[in-house]
Amino acid sequence: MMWKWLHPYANPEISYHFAGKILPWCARLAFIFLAIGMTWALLFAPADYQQGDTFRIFYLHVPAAMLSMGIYLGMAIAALSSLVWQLRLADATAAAMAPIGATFTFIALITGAAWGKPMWGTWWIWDARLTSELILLFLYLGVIALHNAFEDKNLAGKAAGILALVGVINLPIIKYSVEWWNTLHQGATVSKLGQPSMTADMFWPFLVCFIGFSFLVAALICLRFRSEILNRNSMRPWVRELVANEVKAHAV
Amino acid sequence: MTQLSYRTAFGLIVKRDLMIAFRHRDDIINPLLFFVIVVTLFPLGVGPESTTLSRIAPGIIWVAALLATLLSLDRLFKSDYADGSLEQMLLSPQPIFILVLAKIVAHWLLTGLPLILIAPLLAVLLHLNEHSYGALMLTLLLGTPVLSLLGAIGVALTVGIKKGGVLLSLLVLPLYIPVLIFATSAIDTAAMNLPYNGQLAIIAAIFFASLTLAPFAVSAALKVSTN
Amino acid sequence: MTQLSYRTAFGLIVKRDLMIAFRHRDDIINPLLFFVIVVTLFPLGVGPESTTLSRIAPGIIWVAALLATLLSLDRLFKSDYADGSLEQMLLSPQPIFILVLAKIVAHWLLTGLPLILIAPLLAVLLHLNEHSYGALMLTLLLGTPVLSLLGAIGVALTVGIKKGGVLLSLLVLPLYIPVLIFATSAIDTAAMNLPYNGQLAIIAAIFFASLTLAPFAVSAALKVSTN
Amino acid sequence: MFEALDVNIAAGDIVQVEGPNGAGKTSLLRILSGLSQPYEGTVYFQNKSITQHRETFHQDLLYLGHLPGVKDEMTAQENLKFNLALHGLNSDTAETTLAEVNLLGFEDALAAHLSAGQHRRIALARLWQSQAKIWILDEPFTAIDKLGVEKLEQLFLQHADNGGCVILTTHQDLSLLAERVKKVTLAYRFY
Amino acid sequence: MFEALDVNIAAGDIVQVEGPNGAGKTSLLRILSGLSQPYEGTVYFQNKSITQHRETFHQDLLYLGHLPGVKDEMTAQENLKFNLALHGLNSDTAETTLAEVNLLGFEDALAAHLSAGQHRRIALARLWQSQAKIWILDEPFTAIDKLGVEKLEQLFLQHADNGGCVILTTHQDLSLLAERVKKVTLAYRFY
Ligand code: HEM
Ligand SMILES: Nc1ncnc2c1ncn2[C@@H]1O[C@H](COP(=O)(O)OP(=O)(O)OP(=O)(O)O)[C@@H](O)[C@H]1O
Ligand SMILES: Nc1ncnc2c1ncn2[C@@H]1O[C@H](COP(=O)(O)OP(=O)(O)OP(=O)(O)O)[C@@H](O)[C@H]1O
Ligand SMILES: [Mg+2]
Ligand SMILES: [Mg+2]
Repeated sequence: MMWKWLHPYANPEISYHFAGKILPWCARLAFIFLAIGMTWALLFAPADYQQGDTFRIFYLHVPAAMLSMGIYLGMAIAALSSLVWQLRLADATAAAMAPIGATFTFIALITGAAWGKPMWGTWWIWDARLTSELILLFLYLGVIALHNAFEDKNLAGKAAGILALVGVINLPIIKYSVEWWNTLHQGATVSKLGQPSMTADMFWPFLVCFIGFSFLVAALICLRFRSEILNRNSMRPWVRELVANEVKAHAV
Repeated sequence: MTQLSYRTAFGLIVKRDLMIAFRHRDDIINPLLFFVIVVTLFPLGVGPESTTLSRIAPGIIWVAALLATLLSLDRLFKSDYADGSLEQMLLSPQPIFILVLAKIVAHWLLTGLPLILIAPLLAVLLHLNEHSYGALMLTLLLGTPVLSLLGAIGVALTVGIKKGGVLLSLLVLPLYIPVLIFATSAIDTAAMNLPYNGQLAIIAAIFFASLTLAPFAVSAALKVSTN
Repeated sequence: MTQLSYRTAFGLIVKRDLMIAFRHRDDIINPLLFFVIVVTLFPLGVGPESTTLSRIAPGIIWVAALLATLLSLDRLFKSDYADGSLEQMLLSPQPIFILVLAKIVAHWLLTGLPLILIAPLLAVLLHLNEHSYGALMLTLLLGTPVLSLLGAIGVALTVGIKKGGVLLSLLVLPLYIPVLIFATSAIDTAAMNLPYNGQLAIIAAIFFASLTLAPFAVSAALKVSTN
Repeated sequence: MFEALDVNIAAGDIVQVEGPNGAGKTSLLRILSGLSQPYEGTVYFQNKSITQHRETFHQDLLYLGHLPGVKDEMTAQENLKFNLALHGLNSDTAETTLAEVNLLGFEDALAAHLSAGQHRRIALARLWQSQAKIWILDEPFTAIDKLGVEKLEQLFLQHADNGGCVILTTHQDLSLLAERVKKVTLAYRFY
Repeated sequence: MFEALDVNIAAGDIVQVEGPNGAGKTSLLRILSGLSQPYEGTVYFQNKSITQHRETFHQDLLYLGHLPGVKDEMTAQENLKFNLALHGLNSDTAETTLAEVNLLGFEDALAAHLSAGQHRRIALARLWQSQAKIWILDEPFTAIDKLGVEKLEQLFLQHADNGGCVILTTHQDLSLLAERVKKVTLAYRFY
């Protein structure tokens, strides 16, 4: 059963150390992939025949946009499993993911806007995709604000989890409604985001970048997950021991 | 000690909440006045041309309705939390979702319904297209309960937090967006004398979905907040 | 025991309020987010055409600023009242209007100023006419302090009342109307590339009038509220 | 907060939870009543976990916390009637019950016009009607005068004799109950 | 509420205002401090009406009410420093003053993490620095333990000996001050 399998990791101490072990690996892989991907994308990949070098924003924009949604999904799954199986650590995971997701949403918005100026002649239009990305940012910020509002981080995690779940139900509705609303009023701008047919020498650097960003996200989640665990268990003996050792190490 | 029938428990709470509101009438009148004032701010801010106004009237009325509901949400659980009656309700042998649903229904009767009744008047002020009145009323009728239902989740999550006011709006407004979009789109469609059943059906679907799911989310949130 | 110089007393309070806000950062961020969210509700309600939007942009930004200020007003005296520090301030040997003015200035620094800083961004979202940016910033710069000053009167009057939320908005919003009218008219005029000094001068006059009078009104109101 | 607390409470017990301010008495009672979830451990009632059998447990529970749960906008009698009805009790006898707690003459006064002690009496009135086995009472004597305290102690004894149990906190000493009472003492500890 | 109350309080007096809950003690102290306006009558300080000479009166007044006036978001020391500075006192000695009220070690703890008693101690710390002649204290011993109460009583004596005066309410009996204290008793009456 799921529960049995997860059980060892349901112990905060074990999962703290486990996250500590995979963190450096994720960080290294992220660095390698990003270094390769970014050099490739920025220096060697061909410029778009229409857009010229502005097209290179693509390699940042699309991974960020995709990950912003992926992280929300992950956060919601974590929240759900915490509610269904009473996994405290799932709360911590969800809480760890929210600010990272918000950051990536923000990056997607900024890069999109920066791209929009040369492409559409305006920073912003109320296009379906853009609008729903903006609302996604609000949902993230709501989760973060709620989390911050509770002193007791265990309660904070539960509350934020409920909100994240409600938000995830809302997300497809928003996406759908915004699309619908948009086509109703005007049709002209809709196809502007139509997928540029991508050639292989653009696709491969993109893939490398995307994998790099994914590892970066994994590393960040591990990092924040660890601090969440410490925050929630600050009264526990093992954490105090850890802190004591840390202090000793610094004293020497 | 018998377990009450669900209907009795439901009626008990609704009756109580209505009684309290009628004893303290400002609770009903103030959100309504807020609604009216916010709507009248727009002709002042946007200018008096009737074409612009009637073009943006559905959006303004609906946004004002969202904000008025938002400000009235405090009433839903805050005072019960502060004086300990919420605790007692959670400890009663009744299923919590019944109590929660009853409180939400009472809230809607006290804010949503008055908004609906006064909306046509504001529509006149904003020169709403005459074909749109029916759509305005229908969307409000289906949409305002959704506002109460989703709002309840937000209040339940923030009821234990001291400075919950602005936080609440941050949590709740994004959840209100789909209703806003479909409702205004229905009214706009009606203005063009086209059928707006599609939008209405979607709002109805949202209504039923939140009617069945929100009480459970609220119950869970209340348990967290009173912990 | 010396009477502090006015400047010291003023600085003391401003510093304290800023410190408290920075310890509890959400107090600064949340009204800002509310502002942003309310502004984005309008395109969703009204539709995405950029001509309509840019036509109504000044009104929307200003109404949203009014509402965001309104919701942030609670911070001005409520928590000080609740924990007894307001009482202590009123009993200090400093002139009350200095303390009041300091609290209002701190409030403006924490809400008005951030609103001004983020306003151009929202103006971009709403496709504000490019000639209007200067007018938008100038009216906000002169107008938001007025919002804090007049709002303070409302909070001071309602600080002792339990369910003051909606009541506060009823008191304060009508006071905000002149600023709203002249500010949006200035921005509209600027969009037509005409001079808007006239409107600006009136807002400046309102600003100076409320700067000199509001602190006394607030002091009087606080004495009544803490009675 | 508590370490290794393992208590069995049987029918007929009156348990007084003791300890200085901030020792965790309220927290313990809230966990026992199911309002708070313990960080670790489980509360059992009739060998069933209370979180899994909420409704049956709450049928047998009467909890009164620090807050009386009385609405200012309703009269004393309306408050009591609502409380009784919500817990599935007959609300017709509200008037005689109010007499038990010395509120005769105040039935139709809005609670807003009553004092703190009278608020508490409205909340306590439920005890006279309750058929719940377990009473969990957090400082029930707050703001209650000496005669009232005596009457309550008698009621507790009677309840325990009828096979119920009472768990309460108070900073006062219980006079009548001295022999019957079991004490659980919580110590305050710095982390 | 009060009828025909005519009291003169001189330097060196310690006055205890007595009466049951709801008798009007708090209301009286708030009128004396100028926070509330009396329905009829006037409060004089050095033969001047306090409403007309607010600022000079407040220079000589220290009032502590039911609420401690401590901000949760600031540390103990920041709270005290602000309080001292606001009343025109030297705030550099805040740390030693905190030691007087047994808060050594808590200087940098946010008040939100301190208990009710510790909040009250932060508020009371001002007494050790105060140069005001008149101290008006509403239940200063609330949430303060026995040792703390003793220390405060000593401080009051010393203040009175130095020509100040203390007006306070408390439900406890004052042990140290027994002979020095003047009592004003308010009776509760139904209207
Ligand atoms: C603020 C403005 C923008 C925002 C918020 C935004 C947001 C998004 C989002 C949410 C995605 C979806 C990723 C996915 O489906 O997994 C996306 C993909 C994409 N965006 Fe943007 N975008 C913006 C502006 C632009 C601009 C100006 C362009 C270029 C003309 C652009 C080109 C693309 C492309 C090519 C994709 C990949 C499409 C695909 O593979 O499905 N975006 N963007
Ligand atoms: N909401 C809270 N957040 C953080 N700590 C809390 C909270 N409520 C209580 N505590 C802490 O938990 C401890 C136990 O509190 P509890 O209310 O159970 O004490 P108590 O024994 O009931 O005290 P009293 O005699 O004053 O009623 C206290 O040290 C308190 O500081
Ligand atoms: N805000 C108020 N509105 C109406 N009546 C009030 C208010 N505050 C106090 N009272 C009434 O005035 C009377 C005196 O109250 P006061 O607070 O002065 O009593 P007290 O002697 O200080 O009591 P305690 O010992 O509980 O502190 C009480 O009967 C109370 O009911
Ligand atoms: Mg307690
Ligand atoms: Mg008193």
